[in-house]
Amino acid sequence: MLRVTDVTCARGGIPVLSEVSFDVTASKALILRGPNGIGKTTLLRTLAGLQPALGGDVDADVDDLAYASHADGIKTALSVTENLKFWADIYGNPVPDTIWEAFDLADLQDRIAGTLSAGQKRRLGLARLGVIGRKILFLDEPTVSLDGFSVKLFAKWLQDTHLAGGGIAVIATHIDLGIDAPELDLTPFKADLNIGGGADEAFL
Amino acid sequence: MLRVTDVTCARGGIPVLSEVSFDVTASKALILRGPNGIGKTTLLRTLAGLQPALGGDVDADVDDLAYASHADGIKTALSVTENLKFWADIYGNPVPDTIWEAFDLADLQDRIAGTLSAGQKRRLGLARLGVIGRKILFLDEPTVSLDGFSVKLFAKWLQDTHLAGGGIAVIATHIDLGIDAPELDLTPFKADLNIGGGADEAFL
Amino acid sequence: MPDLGKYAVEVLAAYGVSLGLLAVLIVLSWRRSVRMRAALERIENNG
Amino acid sequence: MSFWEYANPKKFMGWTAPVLPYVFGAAALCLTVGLIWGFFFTPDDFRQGSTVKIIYLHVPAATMATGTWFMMLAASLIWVVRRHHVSALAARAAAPIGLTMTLIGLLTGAIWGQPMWGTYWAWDPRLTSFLILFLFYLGYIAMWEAIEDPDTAADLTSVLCMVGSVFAILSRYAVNFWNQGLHQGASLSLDAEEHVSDVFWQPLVICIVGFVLLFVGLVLMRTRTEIRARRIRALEARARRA
Amino acid sequence: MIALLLRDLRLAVRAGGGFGLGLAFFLIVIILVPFGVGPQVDLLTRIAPGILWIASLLAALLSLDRIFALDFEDGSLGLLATSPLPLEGAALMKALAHWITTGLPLTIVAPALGFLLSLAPEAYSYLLLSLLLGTPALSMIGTFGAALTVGLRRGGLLLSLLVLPLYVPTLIFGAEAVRRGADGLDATGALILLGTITAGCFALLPFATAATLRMNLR
Amino acid sequence: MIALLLRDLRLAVRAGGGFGLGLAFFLIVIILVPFGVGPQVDLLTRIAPGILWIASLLAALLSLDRIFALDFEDGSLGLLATSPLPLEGAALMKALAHWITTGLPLTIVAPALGFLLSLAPEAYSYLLLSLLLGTPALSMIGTFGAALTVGLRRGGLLLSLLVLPLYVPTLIFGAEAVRRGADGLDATGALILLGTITAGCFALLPFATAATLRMNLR
Ligand code: HEM
Ligand SMILES: Nc1ncnc2c1ncn2[C@@H]1O[C@H](COP(=O)(O)OP(=O)(O)OP(=O)(O)O)[C@@H](O)[C@H]1O
Ligand SMILES: Nc1ncnc2c1ncn2[C@@H]1O[C@H](COP(=O)(O)OP(=O)(O)OP(=O)(O)O)[C@@H](O)[C@H]1O
Ligand SMILES: [Mg+2]
Ligand SMILES: [Mg+2]
Repeated sequence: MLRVTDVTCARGGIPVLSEVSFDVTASKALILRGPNGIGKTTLLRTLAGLQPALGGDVDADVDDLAYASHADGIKTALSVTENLKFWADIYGNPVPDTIWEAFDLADLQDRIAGTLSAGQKRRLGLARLGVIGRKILFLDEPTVSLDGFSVKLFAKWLQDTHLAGGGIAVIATHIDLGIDAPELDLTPFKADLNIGGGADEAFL
Repeated sequence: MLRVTDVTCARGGIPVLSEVSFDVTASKALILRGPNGIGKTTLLRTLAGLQPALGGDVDADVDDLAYASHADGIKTALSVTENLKFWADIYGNPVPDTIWEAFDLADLQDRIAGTLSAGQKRRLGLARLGVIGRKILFLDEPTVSLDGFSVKLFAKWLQDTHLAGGGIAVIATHIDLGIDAPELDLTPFKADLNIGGGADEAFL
Repeated sequence: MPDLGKYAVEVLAAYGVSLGLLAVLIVLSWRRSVRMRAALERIENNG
Repeated sequence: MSFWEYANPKKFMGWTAPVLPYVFGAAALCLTVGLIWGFFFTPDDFRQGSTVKIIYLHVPAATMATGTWFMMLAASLIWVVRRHHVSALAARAAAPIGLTMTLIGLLTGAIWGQPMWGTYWAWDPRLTSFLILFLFYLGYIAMWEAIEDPDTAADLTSVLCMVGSVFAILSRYAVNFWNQGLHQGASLSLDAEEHVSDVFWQPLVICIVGFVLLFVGLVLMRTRTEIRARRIRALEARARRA
Repeated sequence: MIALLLRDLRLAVRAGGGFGLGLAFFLIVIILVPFGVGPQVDLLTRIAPGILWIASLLAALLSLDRIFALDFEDGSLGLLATSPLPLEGAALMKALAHWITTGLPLTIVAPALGFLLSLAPEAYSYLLLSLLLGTPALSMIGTFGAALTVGLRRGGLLLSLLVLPLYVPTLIFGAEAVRRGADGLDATGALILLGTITAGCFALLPFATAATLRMNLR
Repeated sequence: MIALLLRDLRLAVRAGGGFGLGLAFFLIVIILVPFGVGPQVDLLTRIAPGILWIASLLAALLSLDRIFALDFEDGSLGLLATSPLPLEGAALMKALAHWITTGLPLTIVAPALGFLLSLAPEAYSYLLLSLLLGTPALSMIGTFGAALTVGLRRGGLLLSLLVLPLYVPTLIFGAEAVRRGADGLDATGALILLGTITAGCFALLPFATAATLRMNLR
């Protein structure tokens, strides 16, 4: 269960979104929508604990959270298996055998990650999520450069494995993922220019 | 006019696509389709002259070609204007005034590129195409992380400015751009395992 | 064995070091050669 | 049939296989004869005593060390001009041999230096240039190892080899300018004045021939290995795509 | 934590020989010195201890920026920070990996290079011992410096600027130990101080490094 | 071409002070030397010319890897290669930008640092002149080395390994000129040779650099 109450977040010292609130219960996903630059990335990073919120509460166990974006911690000098194995070790989990099927990586297991195509690399980045065993995922445009088939594959994994196992996902995306989840448009939360907070507050 | 005849291209010394042929006449676009890893990026880089072809001919003036992908040569330490100005200077063109409107960058002119959101940065990368004044564009997933509105903006620029001015565009994408152009599926061109060519040919 | 006089250590060390290095080079080259030949045969016979 | 046909990998594998044992045989013969003759059956020098025996290793190794670089330079030029894969691979195969020879030259020289000059190492121009050569070999090998794509690696190492050669010659002059040395002049020159006496000269020549033959044999063997490695790479890549 | 150490070592080896190259740099700096100051043996003997230590320091310095920069750029560092692994442990492992890839091989070859600089024969054991005691401190301090500059675009040179003053005590005691050894004086005091610095660094800096990383990742 | 030069200079200034830091590194190396070799003035005076030149060389070396690496990573280099700008010109501009951000400021402050090392008074003019003549060669050679290693993941250290032997002639003539100046000998020969090296490098290496870049970009 993830409860977000009145979270205000800032980037570059300037408030971007103010007083965002929502709940997501176990086994459910939420899709964040909004035009470029509204603050989706900022919000997700704040919720995942990568940057401090200006205000508001995120009610969830920090050990359940994980954030994923294009910068997905894939080492181009290591093979696909070595990459996944590393993150599995860090989180103290084994690499599930199903992961190769789920992300269509079976043929690429021994390939050096640097030689993958854009979409294949993205699939590897997503597979990391299946390895770390975290319950609450914050996904920032997870399906960028994936083809239609791979998008379906990912949606399937998300619903049949992650959500079905009691997980939660908050996803920012401009594309239709084909999963059945409520959407939240962030446009109304755009921060007022004059609201307080931010690093410069003391000087205003 | 762009005429591609029997082009075979390789990545990592291995042929990926073989004998791709197509023509695109002035003011027309072509959309390349194909699943992840089929070789779209490789083909575009080959056509644009960034890597040598294993065989076949690309019939076009090299001084008309330009390639664009996510790695779009944007310096995060420079401002939006400085970035565009630089590429305009390199190509010996002025920065057209219409560019700010066309890519919705008017409000961001003085922002340091590093502080842009993913979609805003992408718009800046695309704006570069409007500045270099090249006739034949090879675009690799140009609309990644753009919102719906920005995708339309880009499609509009492509049709009303670039193509209308006699330009040509070859676009690899997984998303529907909403422009009216023929599509070419690359799946049938997948290179046969046993075809010759490639750096390793002499050793097979 | 010829009498090397007071420079025995130097002369023998020079011969030892040189022949040792040559031996290392030859053995390494040889080992890699054998390995590659075996690996190639394995691959060619499977494929 | 053109001469370059022999540089086709398959042809190369074909003609080297029967030649190789003879080359190694001849090398072993020369080295055994030369070294045994030199070590057991030559007198001591009146000034240098028994240390003169080091010459049978020092001079051939030093000669081969520079010779190997010239061979690599030639192979690099052939690759750049004609793009024969075998020549690039031969350059790659030769580098570690050159490195070893340089090391032998340096070490035997150092050991010889202690009794002769009273120091293991002096910043003499000849010695110093050798040290620089050693660095060039290291850089060249590291460069080959660091680049994944074999053709790009061949291209870049060729450029390095050519530019490096120019700078190596430049360094040689610079080093002479910087320090006047202790080291012997060219004792192998045909000029009778400088010539080492015949007793040392004959086994020395045999040793040099032995080193040359050993070098040729090793280069051929290592080039064959490199060709096999490339073939494995190609086959594996193809299998992976299947 | 072992997984992180192993990964870093593997990356160091894959990415073009992290091992060989730190070493090669050390070698080359030492070789350049005679070209600069001239070939006189007596002069070289006198400056050898200092130069050997300065070269080790520079060799360590040169590879500092890769300790965190790569992990930062590809997002690994952020992911590590939110992973169950304590960041202190990660910092320690990073320093260890750096030492294994630079400090250790450097210590092993240093005697061979002392040779080129005509180091006094008595000094070799002190050289070895002082490097063994001192280079871990260089790695740990460097890791801290790398954490300070991790967010900055190519903080490489800023990093050097910040770290070099921190290296001064280690350098002084290290070079002093070797110099005393070369002159036949008692070097125990310098060696003990060197050991103390290293122990202190490893006891305290992982925490400072982790805290710095947390600030930089915000 | 001027646009490229200006952009590179602007980036150097923005990205945390390309100017100040090359210089700072030079300063710190010079300052470390007395800590390493001990404070005897006569010794320092003797090694000062060599150390000053070696420090300049290392300062130049340290910033080489950014000449092309950043442009390669963000795709600018590929775009430049396909732009109307000849790649030879780009190589030349890159070398020039590197010299303006490191060699030039370093030359200007070198006399002040010669002071710290008690450089002989007669040597100052030779120091200035030799650095002015020699540092452009260091930048150009370094640019070539950077082009060789640009495709490699963090080729930084390999770069040092490749470039340092190429620096040897420049270093020898440069340091020799200063040393002769300090001893009151005639240094014209060394200075002329230094100038010849620089001229030769600028005449030939841009082509080698451009060819190398083309190979690496394929
Ligand atoms: C580390 C130290 C030394 C190095 C790197 C070294 C290197 C060389 C080199 C490069 C050559 C030239 C071979 C050729 O012409 O191709 C050579 C030849 C020779 N060296 Fe040394 N040397 C060293 C020490 C010594 C010492 C200490 C002696 C004896 C006192 C010595 C005696 C000779 C002789 C007699 C030759 C033959 C001269 C000739 O053929 O040019 N070397 N050495
Ligand atoms: N070194 C290599 N060895 C083997 N295969 C490789 C190597 N490098 C790349 N490939 C393969 O070449 C193929 C072509 O890649 P490319 O990037 O052109 O695909 P793409 O069509 O652009 O895919 P995407 O839609 O994911 O961007 C991929 O399947 C990739 O895995
Ligand atoms: N230093 C800064 N100064 C001013 N505005 C900034 C600064 N840094 C970021 N911003 C702005 O903050 C906003 C939020 O950016 P964020 O990356 O969160 O957007 P996003 O919703 O993820 O967009 P996208 O869909 O394009 O990824 C953007 O409009 C961006 O321009
Ligand atoms: Mg975003
Ligand atoms: Mg692609």
